[in-house]
Amino acid sequence: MMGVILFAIFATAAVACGINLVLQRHPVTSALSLIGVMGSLAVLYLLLGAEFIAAVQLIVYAGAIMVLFLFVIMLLNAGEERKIPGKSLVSKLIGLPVFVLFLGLVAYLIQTQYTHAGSPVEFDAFTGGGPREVGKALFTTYLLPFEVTSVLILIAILGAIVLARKEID
Amino acid sequence: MDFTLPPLPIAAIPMSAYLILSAILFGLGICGFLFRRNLITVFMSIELMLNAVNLSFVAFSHQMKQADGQIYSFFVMVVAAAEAAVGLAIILTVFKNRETLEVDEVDNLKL
Amino acid sequence: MLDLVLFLPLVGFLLALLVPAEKAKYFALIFSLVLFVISLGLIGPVLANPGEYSFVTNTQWISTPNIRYHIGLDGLSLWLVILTTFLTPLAVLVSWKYIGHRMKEYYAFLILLEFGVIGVFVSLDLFLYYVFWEVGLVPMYFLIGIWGHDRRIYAAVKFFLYTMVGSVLMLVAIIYLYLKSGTFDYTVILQQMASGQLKLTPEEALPLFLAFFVAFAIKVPLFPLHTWLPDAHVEAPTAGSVMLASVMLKMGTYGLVRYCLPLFPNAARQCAPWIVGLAIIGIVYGALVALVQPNMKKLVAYSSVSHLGFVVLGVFSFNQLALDGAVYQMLNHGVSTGALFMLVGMMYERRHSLEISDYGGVATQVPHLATVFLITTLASVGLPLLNNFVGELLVLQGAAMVNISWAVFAALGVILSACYMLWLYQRVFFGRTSHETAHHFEHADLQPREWIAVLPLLALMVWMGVAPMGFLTPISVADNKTLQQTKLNVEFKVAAPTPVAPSATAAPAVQVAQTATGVTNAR
Amino acid sequence: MAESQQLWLIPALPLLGFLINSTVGRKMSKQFVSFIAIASVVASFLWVAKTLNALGALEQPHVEHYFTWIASGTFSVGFDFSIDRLTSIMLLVVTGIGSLIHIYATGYMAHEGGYYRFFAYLNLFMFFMLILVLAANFLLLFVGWEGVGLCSYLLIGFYFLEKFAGDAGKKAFIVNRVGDFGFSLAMFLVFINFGSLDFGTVFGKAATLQPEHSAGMITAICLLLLVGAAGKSAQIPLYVWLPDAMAGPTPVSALIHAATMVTAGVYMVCRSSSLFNNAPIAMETVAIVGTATAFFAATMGLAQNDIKKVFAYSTVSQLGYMFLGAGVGAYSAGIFHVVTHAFFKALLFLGAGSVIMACHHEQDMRWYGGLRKKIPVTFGTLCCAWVAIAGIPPFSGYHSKDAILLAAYEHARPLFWIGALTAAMTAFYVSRAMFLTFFGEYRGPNPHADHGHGGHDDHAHGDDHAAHGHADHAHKDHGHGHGHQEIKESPAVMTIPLVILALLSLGGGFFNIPDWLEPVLGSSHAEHDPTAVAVLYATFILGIGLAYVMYVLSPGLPDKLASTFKGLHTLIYNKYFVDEVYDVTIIHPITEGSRYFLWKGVDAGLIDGAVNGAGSVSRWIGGGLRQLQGGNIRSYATWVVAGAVFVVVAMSVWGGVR
Repeated sequence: MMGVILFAIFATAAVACGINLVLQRHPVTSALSLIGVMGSLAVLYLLLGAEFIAAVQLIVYAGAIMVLFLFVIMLLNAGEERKIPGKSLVSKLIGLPVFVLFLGLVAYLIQTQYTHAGSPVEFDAFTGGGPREVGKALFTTYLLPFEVTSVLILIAILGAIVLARKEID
Repeated sequence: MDFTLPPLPIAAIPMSAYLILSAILFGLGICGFLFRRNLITVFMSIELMLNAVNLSFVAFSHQMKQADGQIYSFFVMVVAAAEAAVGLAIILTVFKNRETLEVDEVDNLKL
Repeated sequence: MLDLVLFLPLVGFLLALLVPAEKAKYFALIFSLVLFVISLGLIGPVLANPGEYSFVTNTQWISTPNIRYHIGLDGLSLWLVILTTFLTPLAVLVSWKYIGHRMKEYYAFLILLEFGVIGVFVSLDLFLYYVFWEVGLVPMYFLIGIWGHDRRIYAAVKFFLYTMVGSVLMLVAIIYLYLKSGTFDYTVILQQMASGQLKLTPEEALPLFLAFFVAFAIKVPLFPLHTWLPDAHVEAPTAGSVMLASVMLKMGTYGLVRYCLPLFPNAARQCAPWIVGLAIIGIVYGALVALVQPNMKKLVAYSSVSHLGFVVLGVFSFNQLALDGAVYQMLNHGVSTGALFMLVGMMYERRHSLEISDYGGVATQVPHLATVFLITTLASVGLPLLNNFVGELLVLQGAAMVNISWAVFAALGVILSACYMLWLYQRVFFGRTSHETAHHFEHADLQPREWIAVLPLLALMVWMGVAPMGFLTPISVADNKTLQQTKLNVEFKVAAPTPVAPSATAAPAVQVAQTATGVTNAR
Repeated sequence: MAESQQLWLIPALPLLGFLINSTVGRKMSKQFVSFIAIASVVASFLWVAKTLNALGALEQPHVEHYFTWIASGTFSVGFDFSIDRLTSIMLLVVTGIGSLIHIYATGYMAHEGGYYRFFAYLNLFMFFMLILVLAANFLLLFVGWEGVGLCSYLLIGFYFLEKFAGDAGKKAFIVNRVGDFGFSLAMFLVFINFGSLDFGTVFGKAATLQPEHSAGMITAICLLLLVGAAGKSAQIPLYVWLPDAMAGPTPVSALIHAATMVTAGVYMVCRSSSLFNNAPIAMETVAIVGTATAFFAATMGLAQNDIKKVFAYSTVSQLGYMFLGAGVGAYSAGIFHVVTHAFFKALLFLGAGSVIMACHHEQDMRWYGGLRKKIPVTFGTLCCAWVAIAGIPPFSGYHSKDAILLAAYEHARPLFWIGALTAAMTAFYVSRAMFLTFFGEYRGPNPHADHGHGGHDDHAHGDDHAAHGHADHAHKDHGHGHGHQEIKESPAVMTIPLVILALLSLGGGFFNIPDWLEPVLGSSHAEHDPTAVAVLYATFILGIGLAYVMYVLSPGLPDKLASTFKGLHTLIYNKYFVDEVYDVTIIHPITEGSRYFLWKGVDAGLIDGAVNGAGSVSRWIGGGLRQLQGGNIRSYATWVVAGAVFVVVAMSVWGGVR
């Protein structure tokens, strides 16, 4: 009962924020909308029993990464997109209906595919998503990929430094 | 807190609702990627798509009653973090070299 | 031993890259001479048993897929290998002054070419063969593309693409054979075929045959796939032309004899009339087009088309004579056309033009060059006692046994060859010299280096023409084996009322033919 | 039976001479070169004499096998030489006359450039000619056959600075190649049918053939052999090269284009007589071709002004006689005529050479005249040739020509009459040449006039070929230095061979060659029909008489006749325009067709067009596809999305989603 209401609220919020992300011309507004999507998704993760992921979503994603985005926006002093007249009209007139139609098709497919398979989502039906369980899985079954991600992040840091540093002539 | 809510048309949220939500968010990400010309917004659209995928992972994890899907979404987040770091660095470099964030003006990737 | 001859050029190629540029030609000359001397050691053992493979090395090269390093030498490939090692030092000699830039790379490529070509002639594993086939392609591409004349890039690309189209088809066929038989080893495939273990239906054999055939026909080149040849020759440096005409074209004809016939005898028989038709068209067509060429190298290139038509005609006549003649003609063409290209190159070095109209009357200034050119011309037109005659005679005689009209049309090519070669000779050497031409040829007769380059070829022309049996016997034995393997040998009947008596020539000397010529007539 | 006679020495000696002269002759003195050349040929002649002496009557052919030349499968040809009676005669003629001409040439060529080259070629020619004659199989015969063609090419083109010489040499070689084409095809057929190329084997089988058995094949072989013979022996339609071949030095004309090489065709036909005997149709063709050639060549000879051209057409005509003889089965008469013709025609050419030299390389008879007193030895010897060729009994020409025509009288009456008419013409044109050259007044440039030798060029000859004399002249340097000297007799080294040949021309008819050849070639003895004999007597009287009337008694008459029968004269004078017809019908279509249709059209247009077309089509397609890759990230993304959409739609439409 509770789950249904929460899903309805946050799903609507996520979609609304997503639409806002796409429609806004200013990157800062888009970034804030994205944070909104992420926050909504974090609640949905909780509903799905993924506590750890919900936390990480808020802390790392909405917190750290999006702050990085905002920094960059600020750093570059990015303004609004310029409007290019004419061209966008065609894509809106044809592209949007097609896009909506396509989404409808996908939704229909999913609906027909998943009516029979699987039970409906119940809050507390699955409790294997706490930090303990996830941590155990990460350090046993997924140990190697987990360690590799650390290397990946190291490389990413190095790459970012190399790319972003000032040219030394 | 003794009040009763009117009965909802459905008792529980079906799996498909999560998946459709994921699809919609993914589609919005695509739209953003295609329609926005600001490099940073484009990049954020990619993040949106990643999030949409993560939602599917977690939903399936719930359905399978296994944490593995969550682990995947965890890795996706890690990769997204790394990607964001490098990607934003690239955007910085591009801006430094070209003084623009317009996607359409960065079209040197051709013969 | 054979491994040594095969891989020394590869070593030489690497070494040549290490030598200083100005020393490269000395290195290349000495190296190729040494290799030639070593390769002479191959002759004896092969002659002892020309029907079987000598110097066989057969080891695993790659385990999956099953590719073997399997090489060997028999009577068919022996002379082609020797021809290659023999011509390489001469090619180095004619490049001596001709090549002025990037000498190190040039000589390195020349030696790498030798590696590829020898590999093609000795490998007995289809995949290995394919690898060498492509290895030979690359240095020639660069020889034309870097050291060629004005339109070198066009010619090089054309040469490369033409050959690639064919070789890719061949690769497909090779892989198909591998999938059917589980091996790339040529001898094993033949055994499987002989034992019935590997059976190809006609529907399979025909496309496979055509895939191989097209690859070889392009290389030969057979009409109408020949148009890369004139361009490549005109643009190539002298040594490139020599190696291209003398040995690389033989990769095609050698492939026809070595692979096309034994692997797909029935398909070969099925296609033979068409192929012979193309060969004959090529003979006449090449000769006619050569007749009207204003450019010396183009003329010689088209004459190659004509001459190699004889080879294809011989191969697809399916009898001992024609096949022997065809294989012998490969060598002859290598010697005489190689010499022609050398001489044309020497003319070019003096006059810096390939247009025939820029010459005329130079025989007075350069009598030795004129004489050597004349002898080569005569060899090329098939004068008896010079090499080409023997090959052409055998091919024509063999073809005539199958179908006399083949010989009639092919023999037209012999007439026409006299026309275009003598006309060329006349326009270049006879008549009166213009002042400009005379200026270029003053005191410009053959130098010792050039003598050394052409004399061995002249000697070979006479030797192969007067005493061909030394060369022909191993070829004959190998051909006989090929024909028996393929059961292709066309039996022909002698129409005379009495059975054929052993030829009187085989009898000991000073024998009087009992059936004397002095038969009185009835009139 | 007989021990080896080392026959190989016969051709090897001239070959040795060739090798020595061609390698070191350039640096040696003329004496050395001529010594080597003459010695090698004379030694060869002596060896022939010794061999023949040792072999005696030659009842059976004497065969020597040296080594197997080419062998493959059932095909096996040896380097074999054989001597029979036919060969013996040819050997003597070739080496004997060859020696004389070599000696003569040392005088004639004394002041020429390329002296060593000339003698080297001449020796090489002797080598190949002797191989041709000695060959014991078709292939070896073919070797000699091609070889003499080569030497003919080289010697005709001896003055290679001149375009006409090169052209003439090339023409000779190529026309001969056409003949060789026939010969080689005949050879293939012979091998297919007889399984061998050895004369012994082939002719042995041919003799036992039933006439109805494979007659068509034998006829084909013989006709192809005839093509070969027609090429070498300048018969219709392949005679065109021989008149042009006079561009070579005169001794070459004498040796190769009169006495020896051109008779190779006759020799080959006679050699293959056992084949021809089985092919009556081929025999008739030989006879008809021979007669036609004899007749037409003689008519062409009537109007030529160049003295060598007259003799060249005469040679063609006489060769026609020999073919007529062979064609009617009188092979030995044909060979007999080969021999006598070798004597008197060699003499005519050498004498002409002597005249030409005396007149400083003027070859046009209209500038001769009255030379009999100035060069008496030449005149005397030429007279001997004259009476021989005109067929005056009892000189050599009469005997051989008589034998042929009488045989023709027996076998083919119409051919006899044409032959007789030709004989009259022969007598006429030779007499004309003699009268124009030696009688009347000297018509050449005045030796004392002060206009230099360039005056030749002022003559309006009207005959382009007559210009050869001048061109010939131009590079003979001695002519430049000396200007016009007195006309004087040639040196002894030239006149002595003339005298020997004169004696042979006079008495050659008394060698009884037909009898000697009877075991080999069969009898050609014909009845001396009185009518025929009378006709033959009438011919030479008529011919000589007419010439006497026209060129001595009333010298204006020829011009008057020429203008009366203008068309006919033009036709004959221009040799029936055969060269021009060949040019328009064969050579031109081949070269132009090759150039514009085959090369520019098929090769460059069609094939290369297709190849380059394939290239440009792929470039074009690539250029189109390239537009898709604009470098715009969003367009790439659009394609990715479109692909994904397509996959989803496809899955939903065609299934795949269960």
